[in-house]
Amino acid sequence: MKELQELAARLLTDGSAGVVIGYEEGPRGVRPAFVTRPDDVGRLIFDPRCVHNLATYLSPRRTHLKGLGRPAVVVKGCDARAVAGLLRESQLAREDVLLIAVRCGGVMRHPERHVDLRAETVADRCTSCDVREPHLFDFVVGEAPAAPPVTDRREARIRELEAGSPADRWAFWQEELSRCVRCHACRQACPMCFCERCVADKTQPQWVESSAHPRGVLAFHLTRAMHQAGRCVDCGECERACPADIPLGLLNRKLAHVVAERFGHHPSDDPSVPAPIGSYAQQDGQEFIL
Amino acid sequence: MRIGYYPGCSLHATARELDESLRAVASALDLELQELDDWSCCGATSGHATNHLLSLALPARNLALAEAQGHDRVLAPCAACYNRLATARHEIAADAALAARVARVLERPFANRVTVANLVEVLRELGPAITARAGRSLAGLKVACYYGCLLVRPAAVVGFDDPEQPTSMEDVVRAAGATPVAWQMRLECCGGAFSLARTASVVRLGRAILDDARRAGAEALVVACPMCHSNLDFRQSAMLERGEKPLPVLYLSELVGLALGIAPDTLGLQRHFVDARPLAARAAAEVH
Amino acid sequence: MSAPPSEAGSHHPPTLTAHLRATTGVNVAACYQCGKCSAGCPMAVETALRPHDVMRLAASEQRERLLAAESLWLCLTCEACTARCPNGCDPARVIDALREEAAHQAPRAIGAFHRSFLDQIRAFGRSFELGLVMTYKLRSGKLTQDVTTAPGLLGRGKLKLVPHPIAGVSDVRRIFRACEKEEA
Amino acid sequence: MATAAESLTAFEPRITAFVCNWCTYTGADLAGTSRLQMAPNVRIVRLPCTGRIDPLFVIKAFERGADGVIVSGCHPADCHYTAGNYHARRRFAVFRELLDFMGIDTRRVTFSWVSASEGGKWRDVVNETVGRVQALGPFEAYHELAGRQG
Amino acid sequence: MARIGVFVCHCGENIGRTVDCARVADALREHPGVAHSVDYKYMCSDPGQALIKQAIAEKRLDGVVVAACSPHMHEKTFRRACAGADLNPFLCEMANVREHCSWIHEDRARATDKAIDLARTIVEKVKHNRPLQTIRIPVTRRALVIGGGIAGIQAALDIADGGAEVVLVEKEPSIGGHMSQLSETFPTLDCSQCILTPRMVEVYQHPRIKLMAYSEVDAVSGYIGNFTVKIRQKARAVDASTCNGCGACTKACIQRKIPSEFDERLGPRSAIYVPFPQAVPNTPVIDRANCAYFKAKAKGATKAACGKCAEACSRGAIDFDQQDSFVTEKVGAIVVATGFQLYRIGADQPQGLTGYGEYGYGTVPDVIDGLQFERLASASGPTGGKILRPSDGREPKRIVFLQCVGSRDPAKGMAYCSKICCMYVAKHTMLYRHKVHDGQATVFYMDIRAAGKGYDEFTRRAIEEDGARYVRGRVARLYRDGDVIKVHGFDTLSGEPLVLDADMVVLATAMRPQPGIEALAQKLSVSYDQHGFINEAHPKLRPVETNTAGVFVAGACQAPRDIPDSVAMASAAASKILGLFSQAELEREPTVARVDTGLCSGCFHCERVCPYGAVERREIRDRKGNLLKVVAEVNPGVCQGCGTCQATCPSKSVELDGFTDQQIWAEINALAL
Repeated sequence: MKELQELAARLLTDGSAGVVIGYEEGPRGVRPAFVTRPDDVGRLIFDPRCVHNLATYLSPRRTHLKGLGRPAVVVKGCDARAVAGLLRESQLAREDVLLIAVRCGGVMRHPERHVDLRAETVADRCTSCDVREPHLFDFVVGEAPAAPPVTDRREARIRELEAGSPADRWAFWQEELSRCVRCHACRQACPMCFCERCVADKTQPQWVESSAHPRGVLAFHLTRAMHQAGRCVDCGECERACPADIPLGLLNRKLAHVVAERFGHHPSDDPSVPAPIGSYAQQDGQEFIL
Repeated sequence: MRIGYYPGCSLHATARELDESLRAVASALDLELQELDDWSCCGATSGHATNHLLSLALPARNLALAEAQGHDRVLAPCAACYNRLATARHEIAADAALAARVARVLERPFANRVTVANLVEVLRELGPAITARAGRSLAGLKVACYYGCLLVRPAAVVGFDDPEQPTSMEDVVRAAGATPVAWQMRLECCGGAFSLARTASVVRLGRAILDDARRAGAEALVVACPMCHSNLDFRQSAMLERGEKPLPVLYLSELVGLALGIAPDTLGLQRHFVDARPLAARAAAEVH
Repeated sequence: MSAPPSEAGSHHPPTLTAHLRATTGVNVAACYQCGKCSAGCPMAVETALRPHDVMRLAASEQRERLLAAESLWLCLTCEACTARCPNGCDPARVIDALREEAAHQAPRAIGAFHRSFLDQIRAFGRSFELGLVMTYKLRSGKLTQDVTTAPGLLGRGKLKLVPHPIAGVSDVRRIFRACEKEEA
Repeated sequence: MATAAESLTAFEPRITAFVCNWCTYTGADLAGTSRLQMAPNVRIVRLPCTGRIDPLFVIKAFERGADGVIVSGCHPADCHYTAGNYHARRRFAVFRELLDFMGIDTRRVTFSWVSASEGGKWRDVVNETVGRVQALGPFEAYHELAGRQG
Repeated sequence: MARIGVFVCHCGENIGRTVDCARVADALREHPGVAHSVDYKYMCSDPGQALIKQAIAEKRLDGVVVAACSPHMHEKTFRRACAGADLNPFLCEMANVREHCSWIHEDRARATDKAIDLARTIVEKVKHNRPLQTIRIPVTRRALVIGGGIAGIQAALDIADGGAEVVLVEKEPSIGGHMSQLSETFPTLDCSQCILTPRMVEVYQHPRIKLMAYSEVDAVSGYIGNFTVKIRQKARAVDASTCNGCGACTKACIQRKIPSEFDERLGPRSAIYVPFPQAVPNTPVIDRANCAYFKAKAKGATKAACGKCAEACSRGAIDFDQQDSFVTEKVGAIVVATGFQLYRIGADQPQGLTGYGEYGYGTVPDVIDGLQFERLASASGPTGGKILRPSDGREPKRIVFLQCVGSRDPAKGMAYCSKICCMYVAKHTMLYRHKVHDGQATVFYMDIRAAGKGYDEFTRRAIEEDGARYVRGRVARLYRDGDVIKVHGFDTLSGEPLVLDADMVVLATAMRPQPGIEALAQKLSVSYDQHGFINEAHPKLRPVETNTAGVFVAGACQAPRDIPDSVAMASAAASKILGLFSQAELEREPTVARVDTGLCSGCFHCERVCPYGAVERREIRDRKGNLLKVVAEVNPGVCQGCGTCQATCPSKSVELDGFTDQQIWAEINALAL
């Protein structure tokens, strides 16, 4: 903690950063913090309750941060993957940001409800994350942590769905999606959703109906999942942000498996690794094509 | 290394020495052969000449047994059994409808997961171990490696070696310290299937093979197939002109066994029709 | 591919070409008679019909002539033809299918041999002596031929006289019945 | 075996086909020129290239009442624009698995390569798809969803 | 409200027989936005077109739908008719009710229903069509020819003689290609070099041809009329401007036993060499992999290990420090004429093939291929034109030729027929008989394919006059037996197995495209088939064009071709290019993509998927010059209109004119129940 605070102070003092984006205690748990003065670095914390993906604030569409100067952002493994995604997709120039990598042993699924990190409380995504220390960084802070407790919850759920019939899966998703009110919090929270205007908001033509009619809801979630295929950094923000507790992570994770198996693609914090959709190999599998 | 072992019917009868020599060699090279419990006949030629489904179901039963008994690979030293098992595996993998029919008649779980290996393939993998433990007992022994028809064909099914210019048996022979000769009849069929039924055919085909091997300077033929062996060994007297010297026919495993210094009787050399023991004696003399 | 609905229900006896395609996957029409199969066939000097002849007759629907041909039974199944066919035609498989067909249609000595071999497997789960001496005799009817060699085999421990059924023999018998039912 | 009376009232699926201009569309032209008879249930939407075919088209087609969809274009290495079909192949490989995971029976979606010279193959693709979707019945689940007021 | 005219064509009986055209016209008349709907016997006839023009004028139509045949047949016709009535031609579309309806269905009611659906769909599409303007682009009257074989030479000469400049790029040190290796040519048996070398010299001396030998195309950008080509000139280590081609260097070279590529490895060459005496340009090149100087240098030697060539050169032309250099050329059209290679079994296997162990190429001595035989038969060859066995220099008395090795062999080789082998094998048997009078040539063949002027007569002559024995059948295997090669064949005509003793065997191996052609094709954005042959735009009607405008193809890089075919293609490509260059500006269909820069987020997925590199990056700045964002922009001259960008764009900020989202959406909607 001290290391992080001292580093933040130094960066703000010597002018290399205009704002340090990190975490702080808030009235209802940990929240993102924007520290611009060296005197305030004492607010900065990092622990397993720091779930937010702060890379979201690096999107060029978040113009309110632009005036504060060059940001230095605290990044966990998943956040670093998001930064790599933004670099890969030309949303960010490497020299325009400083990355303070934190060594991370996993965060909690519901930090507001739990106090410690256990198999029962760990976020699903942390189990499939093997990045204890991001490879994309300018500074690294923190102690080398233990690997997060292992849980197979999410994978087991995917396998269970796969084992059922299409009708079972249809019923499952219709049930889950029936709660969707099209608030688009999933989109707002996602570091990789940075379009000037989302296709779901396009009106001429309107591919995706904007109301919470089941027709539009399904079209929206199919489209969102497709757009995330091979791009999702598995930070879990969409699912965390969802007020209706729709298990969006299952969709993202399923498609991550698909691109891994079919195209050998794994989410990475190396910005030079190309995204799988938009590239191709002549020998790509085509067993599904007549 | 551990591998499922499918001896096949002939290794309990006419090809006993293949079974015996292979077990001896395996134990010397720390290869654990686990005989499949309750294995049944692969159906051989009669299966695929009369009922196609049966010709797949009989091998599939054994592959399913292997699966259930926890193997991912099965060694079938008899080239004919090997060919049947590998063909069944290949055809079932290529055709989902066929796979469903086979599953229906088998009435047991079968995922077609087990791969099939033949004698040459496995001994080639053990090549470095053979070289390491072989003495110089076979130095200078010239042998002709005879592949016959079932080991390398059809390439789509077998695929462990080039179907026209294979090298695997020669690799094993070299690993054992003997010298393979270059000759032309390595891949010509010996007519084993007609060993008794059409003696004239077999004599014609066998003679061409023996002649060529002899002309190339071979002192023995090396085979990896009980059919070839019984044909070329058991039938050889009919293939020779008066006064011609017979050519011993060794199983590849016997040759490796000799290189490893295993006693000829343990390898089953006394069971041959063309006496192979003088060769063994020569090898033994080199050792001492 | 399923046929369009209008064609459903019409039934014609399958041609030999169609039958072979269905049972072996081989399109005999793909054979362009280059003769590479016959050039490498070890039995080409002895048989009347060589592999490329078999393909040709099959393509021209000469069912009777093929099924009656002795040549079918002279194939060693060495697969040299199949291995070298430039058009992937698999003559060895076609010959197998024709033998299967011939055995169905006209029981003959050779069919009897295969049946007796299979009967052994049905009875014991395994063949008890590689179908060598005894089965060849059954097949040829020459019961006295090679009498001299049997002691040779016995003396070398190469013949088992008393067969024992394997434990799962009933399973094997069931597979036989199921396959015969399926193929019927 | 359906009787004649039954087949008269048999369900006639609506199939929307998204095809590329250069291969499948031209192959379908050839099927016509060759007078190859096929089921009349398919409506073709012509696109320049499979690369232009968006998963949104498939979603919209189902929303608007299609019981099945065909996506078809040039064989690998045969693309008029060199690589549009490779991009489409990846896109639809993923989309197909997504549909499956969300419970949409992928037997309702046919992907095929049909070259300009494969009129017969186009006929087969059409008949096979129509037959398959016929057997599955109307895509009621989706249509109910689409028709229901939210 | 739209005012669309619908015109339903009977196509005589072709449509009318199964589609009730009047009912279609009636149904469409009721469709919203349709202002006029009629049916007529032949819409494409003059009176039919007049109907359309008249209706446009009288009913003030703002869109036209012709329900008739495939747009591939008559779209141009009807668009021109609309233009004639002052309606923007891109407001006219066709509904395909013939190929996609009347011809493939029998049930009249259902076919009519379908035709109505199809017409409605297109009406809905046309409601969203925009007037588009044909794109005009300028032309650089200069051509690039890639490949200096006979096809490239012919194309270059024809274009240059037509008055345009040509850049001819050849990757080998000399132009001439495979034709320069041949002894005589069929069906006339005239000497290959005698007819080729004058053309080579002509290229060298032509004032409008810039010859760049020992060079390769590195990168290509741009589009028809406006290509920019980057060419790598490989370092010869010899200064071409000072070298006078005296040959002293090659005589001085200490490395003399390098297998000569020109002689197909049957003869030696030195490390500094000219491939053959009549080479153009006649400038030597140092083969760095085999040169003593360069080998020592690569191993880290600091002192020059050799330098004999430099010592021998009186003009100081040897330049060991020469580096590859790059030249950029602007051209308006490109000819791909990279030619073929012969399938060298075992030496270079196409992907997934394992070769022909049964034919012993590379393992059995005196089994050679067709080009090697050419070198043996050539007066300039390693044996001075004597047919001698490579193994012992003995004259072979029995030669067996095998045709279709690797050709017509889907199982192990190439499925296609290599076309030239039947002819050159017949030629070989004749050359052989002319040189070895008591020699016996036997040819194993499958079919004799001798379609061409004088071709069949030629093969008959080989058989009837020159004693070639033709055996119809493929060979199963061959092997060395002592001094002879045993060839196991089968005579399918006599029905007899055959084992021949041969002193030499010649394999007529398949023709394949040059290695690396896929990479070149990708640079040029032209497509190629599974074998690597360049695809022509249409097999019958556009045989020398590719699917990239401005890129043409000639010779054996498109398919197996003989010399007359290659030359004809080259001249055809040249005349196409001269036609192109005769225009001041080019017109192209405006089916191109447009970016809505206001909505573009600059993720550049479009840039990654564009097969043509048509997507460019543009910076958007505010009035003060501050960078606001970087967006994609499509260069309409480069875009070919595939639309992959649009399907890939997550926010749909790029539209393909002619196939916009709005149009497709309208079509899908029109299909609703």
